[in-house]
Amino acid sequence: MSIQPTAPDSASAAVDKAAVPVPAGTAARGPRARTATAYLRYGAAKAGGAAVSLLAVLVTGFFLFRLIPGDPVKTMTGGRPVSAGQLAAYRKEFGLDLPLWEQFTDYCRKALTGDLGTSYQFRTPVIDKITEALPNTLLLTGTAFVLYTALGMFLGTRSAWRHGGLGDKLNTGLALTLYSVPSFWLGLLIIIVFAVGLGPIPGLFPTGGMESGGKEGFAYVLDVAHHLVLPVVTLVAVEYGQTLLVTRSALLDEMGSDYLTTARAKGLRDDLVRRRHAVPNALLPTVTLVFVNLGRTVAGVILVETVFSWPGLGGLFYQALSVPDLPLVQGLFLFFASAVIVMNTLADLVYPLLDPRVGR
Amino acid sequence: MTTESPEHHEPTAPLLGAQGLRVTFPGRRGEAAVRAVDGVELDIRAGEIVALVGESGCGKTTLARTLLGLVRPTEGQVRFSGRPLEYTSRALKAYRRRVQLVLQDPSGSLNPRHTVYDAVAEGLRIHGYGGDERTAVASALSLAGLRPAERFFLRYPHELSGGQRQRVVIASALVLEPELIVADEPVASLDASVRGEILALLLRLRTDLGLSALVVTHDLGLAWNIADRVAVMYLGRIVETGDVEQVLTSPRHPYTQALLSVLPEAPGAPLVLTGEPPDPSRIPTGCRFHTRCQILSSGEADTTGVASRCRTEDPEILTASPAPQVACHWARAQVTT
Amino acid sequence: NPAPQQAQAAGDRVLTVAVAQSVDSLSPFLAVRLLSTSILRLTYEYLTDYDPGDAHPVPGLATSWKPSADKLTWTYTIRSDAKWSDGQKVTAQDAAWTFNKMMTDQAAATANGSFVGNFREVTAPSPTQLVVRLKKPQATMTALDVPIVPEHVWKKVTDFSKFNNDKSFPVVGDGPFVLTDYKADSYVRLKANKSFWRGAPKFDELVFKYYKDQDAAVAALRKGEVSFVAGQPALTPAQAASLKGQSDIRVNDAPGRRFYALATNPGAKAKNGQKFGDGDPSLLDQRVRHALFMAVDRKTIIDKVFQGHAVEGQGYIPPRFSTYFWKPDPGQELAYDPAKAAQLLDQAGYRKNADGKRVGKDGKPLNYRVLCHATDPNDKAVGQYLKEWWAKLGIGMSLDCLDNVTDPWLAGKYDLAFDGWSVNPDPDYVLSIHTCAALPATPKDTGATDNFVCDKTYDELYARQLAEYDPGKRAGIVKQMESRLYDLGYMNVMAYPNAVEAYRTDQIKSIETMPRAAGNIYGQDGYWSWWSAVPADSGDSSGGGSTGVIIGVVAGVVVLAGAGAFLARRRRATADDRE
Amino acid sequence: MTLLEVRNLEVTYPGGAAAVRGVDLSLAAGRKLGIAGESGCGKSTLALALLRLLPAGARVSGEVLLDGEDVMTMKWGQVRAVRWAGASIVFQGAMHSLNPVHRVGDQIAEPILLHRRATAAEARDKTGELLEHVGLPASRASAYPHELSGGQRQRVMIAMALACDPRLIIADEPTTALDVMIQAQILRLIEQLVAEQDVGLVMISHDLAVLADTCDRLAVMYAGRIVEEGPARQVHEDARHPYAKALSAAFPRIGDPASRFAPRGLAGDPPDPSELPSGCTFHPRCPEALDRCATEDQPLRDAGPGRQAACVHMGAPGPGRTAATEDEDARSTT
Amino acid sequence: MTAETATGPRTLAWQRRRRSMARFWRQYRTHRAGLVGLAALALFALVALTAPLTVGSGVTGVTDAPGSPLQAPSGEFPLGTDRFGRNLLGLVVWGSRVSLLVGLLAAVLSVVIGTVVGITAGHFRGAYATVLMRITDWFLVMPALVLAIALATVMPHSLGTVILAIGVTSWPTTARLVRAQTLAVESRPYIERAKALGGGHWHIMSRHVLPNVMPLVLAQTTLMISSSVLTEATLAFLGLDDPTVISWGGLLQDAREAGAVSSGDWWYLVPPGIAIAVVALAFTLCGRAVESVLNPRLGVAR
Ligand SMILES: Nc1ncnc2c1ncn2[C@@H]1O[C@H](COP(=O)(O)OP(=O)(O)OP(=O)(O)O)[C@@H](O)[C@H]1O
Ligand SMILES: Nc1ncnc2c1ncn2[C@@H]1O[C@H](COP(=O)(O)OP(=O)(O)OP(=O)(O)O)[C@@H](O)[C@H]1O
Ligand SMILES: [Mg+2]
Ligand SMILES: [Mg+2]
Repeated sequence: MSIQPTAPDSASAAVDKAAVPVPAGTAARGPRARTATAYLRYGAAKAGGAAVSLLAVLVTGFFLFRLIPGDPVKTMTGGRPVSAGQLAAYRKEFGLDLPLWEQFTDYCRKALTGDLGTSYQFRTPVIDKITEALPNTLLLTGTAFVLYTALGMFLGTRSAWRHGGLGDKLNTGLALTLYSVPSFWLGLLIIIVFAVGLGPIPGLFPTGGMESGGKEGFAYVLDVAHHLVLPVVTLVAVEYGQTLLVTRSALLDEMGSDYLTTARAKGLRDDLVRRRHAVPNALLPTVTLVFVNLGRTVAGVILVETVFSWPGLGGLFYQALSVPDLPLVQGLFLFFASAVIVMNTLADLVYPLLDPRVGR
Repeated sequence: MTTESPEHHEPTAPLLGAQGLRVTFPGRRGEAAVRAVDGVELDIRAGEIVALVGESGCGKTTLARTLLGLVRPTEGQVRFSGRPLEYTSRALKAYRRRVQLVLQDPSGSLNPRHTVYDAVAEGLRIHGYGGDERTAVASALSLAGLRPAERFFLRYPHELSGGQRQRVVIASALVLEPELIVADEPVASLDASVRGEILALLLRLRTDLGLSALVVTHDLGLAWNIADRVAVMYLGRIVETGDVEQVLTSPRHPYTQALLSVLPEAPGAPLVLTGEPPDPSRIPTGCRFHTRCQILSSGEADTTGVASRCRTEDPEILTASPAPQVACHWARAQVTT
Repeated sequence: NPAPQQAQAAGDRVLTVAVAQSVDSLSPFLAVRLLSTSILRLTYEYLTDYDPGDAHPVPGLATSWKPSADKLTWTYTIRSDAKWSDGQKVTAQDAAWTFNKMMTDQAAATANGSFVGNFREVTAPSPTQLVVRLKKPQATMTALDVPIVPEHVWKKVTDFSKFNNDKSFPVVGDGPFVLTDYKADSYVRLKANKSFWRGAPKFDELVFKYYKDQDAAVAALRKGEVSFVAGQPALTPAQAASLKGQSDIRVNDAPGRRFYALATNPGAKAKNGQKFGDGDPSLLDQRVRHALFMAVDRKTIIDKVFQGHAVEGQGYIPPRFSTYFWKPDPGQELAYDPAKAAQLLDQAGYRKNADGKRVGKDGKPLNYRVLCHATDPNDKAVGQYLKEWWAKLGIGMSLDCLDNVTDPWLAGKYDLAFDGWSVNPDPDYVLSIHTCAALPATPKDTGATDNFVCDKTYDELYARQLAEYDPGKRAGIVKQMESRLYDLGYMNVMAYPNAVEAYRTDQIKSIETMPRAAGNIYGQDGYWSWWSAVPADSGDSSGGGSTGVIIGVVAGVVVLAGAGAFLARRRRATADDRE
Repeated sequence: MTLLEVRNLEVTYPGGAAAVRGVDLSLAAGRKLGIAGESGCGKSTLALALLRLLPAGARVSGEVLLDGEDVMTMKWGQVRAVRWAGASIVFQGAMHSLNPVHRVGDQIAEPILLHRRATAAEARDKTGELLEHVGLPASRASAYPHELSGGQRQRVMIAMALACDPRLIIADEPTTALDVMIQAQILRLIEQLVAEQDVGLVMISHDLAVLADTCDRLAVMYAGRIVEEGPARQVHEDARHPYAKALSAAFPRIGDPASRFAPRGLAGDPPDPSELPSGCTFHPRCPEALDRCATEDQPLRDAGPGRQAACVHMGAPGPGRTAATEDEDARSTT
Repeated sequence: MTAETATGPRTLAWQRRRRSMARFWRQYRTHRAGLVGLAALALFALVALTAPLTVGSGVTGVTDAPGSPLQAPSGEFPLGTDRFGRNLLGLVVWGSRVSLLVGLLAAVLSVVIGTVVGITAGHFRGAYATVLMRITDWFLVMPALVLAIALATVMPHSLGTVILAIGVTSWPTTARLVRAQTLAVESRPYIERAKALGGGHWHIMSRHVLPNVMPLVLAQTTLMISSSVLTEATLAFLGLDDPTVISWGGLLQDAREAGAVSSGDWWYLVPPGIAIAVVALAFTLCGRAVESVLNPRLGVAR
């Protein structure tokens, strides 16, 4: 939760690589072909790294949740009277009777084919529960993500360009303040004010959930949008600050650059210098953050989903933990971690397309 | 020929020597290995100042680091006081009491969080100096020209000017009373007006303490200013060596000639070598300089009849002897004819 | 003040109920959660129902029933005017198939297997006649809470352990409502079954809408987004108090069917005599158990924790079930008396040491672990009181609040635990969980036992009441059992929490409680409430009114347009001369 | 007429650093002016001030007449028109002066498109031409800066400076940080281009020797002031101001026995521009300082034909600098 | 002058430290936001430390709670009462102890792990560093909150668990930052000089790398406390804290469980939330100020 950009490899690599001038002779023969193969090699390396990480996640996903004390089958039957024979049958059904090693290989094999086991409490395949809740989470986080990224970048850019000014101070002040506010608390306050209604403010928005049900077509879309407003506002409020601060400091770092002086010396207008030269360069480190954020937001909406009764993965996770519904917890954990890994890898893959210095 | 330096012609045993030194760095990501130092023989005698000159990337720094034991040579050996250098940490530590390093960038060479006192005392602390640390530090500082020393004790590097910083670096090298200093571009980052003072300090140390020095530089003027002997390096190899006066006033190697000719006040038309300095991961066969050699391209080598040797035959490695030598088929042919 | 929302489709009267619990399954063979079973109650008719007045059995799918003289054969007459929602007739064969399936397929017995455990054979000699043969007499044959499913639909199901009945809608049923749509953790929708034999419900549609957060549900009620907030968990005193002041909202604060107790680990053991778990040995001393309970000020708990929304605990069965309600004699009662509690402990040999801590037989200070449900605020609150009260006695306690209490509980790894059960009109089940027969066969099995109580006297009484088909006499035996349980001191009932729920009177004109005089609405033993609910004239709750949407959208557009205009202006300003 | 005329230019940075303090300069079209001085003396600040490129907050006063028009009082729109089309800059350290994520061709074409309103195709052709002109194959237009070596990058910068056919090129340490050999290449290129295209050149460097070799006239700066000005050779070989003397002595002539084993420098350190010494700012380091130097500021005085030096030893303050400069312009280049 | 001439190395070191502290403070003082943050922190620290004197542990007692449940703010109870009738002002004051302590300990734990991993991974290259960085990367991609919740669920609910869960999941950012800084420091010439002087691994890590990463670590700790306080509140809010301990997050959970949100009992909900936000903000402000004083290159507060 630190304010620093938690840039993965690529950002630091950008700096390192820039400092090493590439021998001139090499670039001379067919730069295009060279960069293409170099990029492929780079991409393969990154994908390989991601695969290792995914494997590590798979392993942890398995062993971490074997640490949960108690007997999963007894937990699963929720204390209902069950004979030892029946318990054994369940163990067999869920493969819990096998030696740990075999359970593990079995689990890996299945996980790789998308089979994450069957939820104890819902008796449906975990993957079904996830695919059921995923669109909802994606809708919420996706909307919030787009908004807070756009807002954060926009305000961050403005703030940096006019740094030290009143607008900058207000901007960073507000961002820092909202950044320090617990999201669930803000959500609760927002519910009190805008959903329940406080004093003269009418409660215009629903207090929770994703839809009223029974609507179709455009009315349905409108209805969902209506439900979306408050949770999205909450998420945007607590999340945009980080993007703003990172964008701002990246741009500030960039603003001392000599090539900006060159650009101005060429007679470019101030806003052109900013749009064409400063911002695209400054946004490079932000890109990583953006992708990482997307991965994290998906995993981090537990609280907002809980507070706003949003039927998404976060709520599912919390519910699964409190049983605990081992396969579901495990499946969600795998899912969350993979989401972050995939997003990080995407960031790594996109980065060199934006910054020619990396990965070639 | 000037004879200001009293000691430098006396034949003493070499203090520090490189024998057939080669340093190869493994190439990055499947690229060819970098032969940064590619067969160097070089001796430094007690009380002698040797300048090592050459273009950027020719391996000067790598050679200097290898001499200090910071890099292990791939081949060949470093000899100090007649014995080969050992690479056990104990032996290295003992060696590093006697040979010191001064780097190009005085601001970078000083830890911004250490005071001048700490910086100078660091060596003493590492080597568990038994005597009075304070006195040792103070005398090293005054030797380096920072007087009164106490005034500088509590200063941080950022509170000093560039010249003062370099003096602190030199003081911290002197505090262990070494026999030899390896200075890598000691004044390159200093202002012209300050440069002279630091060079004068190096000269004075030699006269007062009998300190030997290997000065790495790309500035031929600097070599002229302070060195007894100069070694010109090109692509990991020493291509010409000899007394400063001789090498710099009547260079024999085409490369040395070109280097001297592009100096601003040099007489005659500058011989501007074309192209970038070649890459130590792809050293040309034959004479390593032949791809850029103006003698070869102007056809002069042909006239002398060495052109094909230039392209195919690597001139042998120059020996460590102080006598003037040149690694060039053409120059050698000139002498014999 | 919020005006009731307008219906989106005029004439459709929708009753929206805010709920929190996830549906575990919609299969009658798998579902055990309250919401799921309530939905099944609404969609599948059972053999018998309970009278909303005093919970005596009334006809459901069966119009009449009678036991044979040897008490081992029960014959039910199945009504001929019931139809499945796909038009087919409901017959005795459907019921027989349902029971037989549960008797033969392990997976189908998951949820309600206990009802058929004592069945020898179930047959349907004619479409209107169902015959059940028992192994032993069973007094609960008029309380078989088993949804009867249509054979013609369910016989196609291959794996009952995986079939959740939530894929194709509408679901064929014969209850007052037909399940038409379900989206996990979003809503469950039911349509009124116009051809229900008892008569069509007054509302056209019943929607259970999810509010995982109860505050959100209450707020939704206040705004008219929902008509009803389920009291599961009960509304908090604060919520009830704040809703009470509101017009158009009625708070139903009814005697509940739960008891809230403090269970003591009597030394967990299995039927084969093997002991397990690690309950504190001092608790095996009845005096200690009594002393602990006598240090509990039930009145304070009612006043402070429940803030009046509960009744002080006495016997095992809540007063709502008047037939079986029992309370201790004055001489028997373990009234709040810390001084006497201390005395009892002294007598039992647990004296205070120099630090004022009571010391166990092993010389170490007594320190009890109390298992609590992390999700239940009352556990945590009462726990704090217990801690302070027992500290005054010189006994230490630590509150182990877990999300999943099942594991230590089944393993007998606790000293005391917060415990509570919802009691059915027929008390058999809650009584059975304290018999020796309910203990697990071996430590490896899971028994039906609540907290490993096993008492000969109690067991004898239990067997007697089960075979007693005369209601009055049976009630007498049940009360004796309660008295025995009270004396044992392993189950100390602290309170009977009220069912606190609320609904909008401008949307629901009337709704039946159970018991009718003062009872709950959500989670009744039957479908009375939703079936009987009468819409108010003014309209319904359509959930999330379109006015709100429009205002919201308009506000959003205005804000966006404003921001856009502002930015455009700023942009023009920056494009101007400036460096 | 003079191409560039700087009158009494002063720049003070927000921290109070008086980086440029009353500089007068003039340069005729097609001539080359060198500005020498050690690090921090205000050379780059002066260069930036000429095109009003200083960061916001720096206080600037004085006049910068470019072809007779005062840049300082122009509207921003006009300033932008002058930039690059009227005068372009080759910056110190091409490494950082090129945008790392744009192709060099695009960066060269950018001012062409901006000032000429040429079509993209024309700009592309012109870019190719320019690259060939500075000795790079036109195909390198598609390279990114990091794919070029230091010397190549500096060539790109020069090509870029020529893009709009400016009348004046300001080269701020164009060869610092380059190797001797590359440095020679670049200097030769600059000389050649200036001669060909008849543009004015202001070249900034700390290497007096280089400037003496390249330029017609030379100005030596110390602490934001010009302390000596005159024909390049003379200033280098026979400096009048003690600072200029010390500076030129710092670059030994190889083969000159006087400098063998006798490095010469100047005691003391350059002053901090925010805390300048009183009087003549050079007096704390000056070997020839008089008592009055500590209190009296020394203006530029005549020091021979076409020469000026700001030293008390030069006699009376000189009358005007413009006439002398014009005189000297007649001198031919080497 | 006199002080400088007649002193031994120890005094010198002390003088130096005092000087650099003074210099630090002089620069810190110029950051207005940092000063505000510091003042807020000082206030909170004072409140937390003096809580046993001002409110006493008695405030947490339920059996002798002074008020009746959920009383609105009044003269007697400035912030009203909680669901047991306890004085909320007292509880908020008392809760600061746990919240600050947990935040502090968790942050210190996390930063210590991160620093050790970061410095060693940056100093020793090769397999050791590769493995260490793989682990770090792996922890970095783990959704920290998810992992913390999972850990806190698996382990018994207690303060130690919360501290551990936060500390163990939040160190990788620090490790990466510290490693990057270590690499930067190790590429500086003075490291080469120290090696040439004969300094070993320990000498370089302790005398050169550590002092140079310290500013970063200090700033990181401050920022980390801020996020730890938030995470602690989150875990407490999710009920993963020890329920008998009073903390701000726990109070919020109590408030929510009591239905304060829909009942409009704002006084139960607002003060703990504001306290959390203010403390988190104050630490962030201080952290940023420290960062920009000690490490101006980071450009955060320019
Ligand atoms: N650690 C290393 N790994 C790989 N290659 C290296 C390493 N150190 C130096 N090199 C390469 O070895 C060659 C010689 O480098 P070195 O630093 O010795 O040159 P130099 O003569 O000191 O140059 P300069 O004048 O620029 O300092 C260069 O091509 C450099 O890229
Ligand atoms: N943006 C700035 N803010 C404050 N002071 C500055 C700024 N830029 C430069 N200075 C100061 O102004 C003085 C002159 O700087 P300038 O860059 O003009 O020197 P220079 O002669 O070009 O030096 P160099 O040879 O190192 O390039 C220096 O002391 C510098 O510290
Ligand atoms: Mg070097
Ligand atoms: Mg400059």
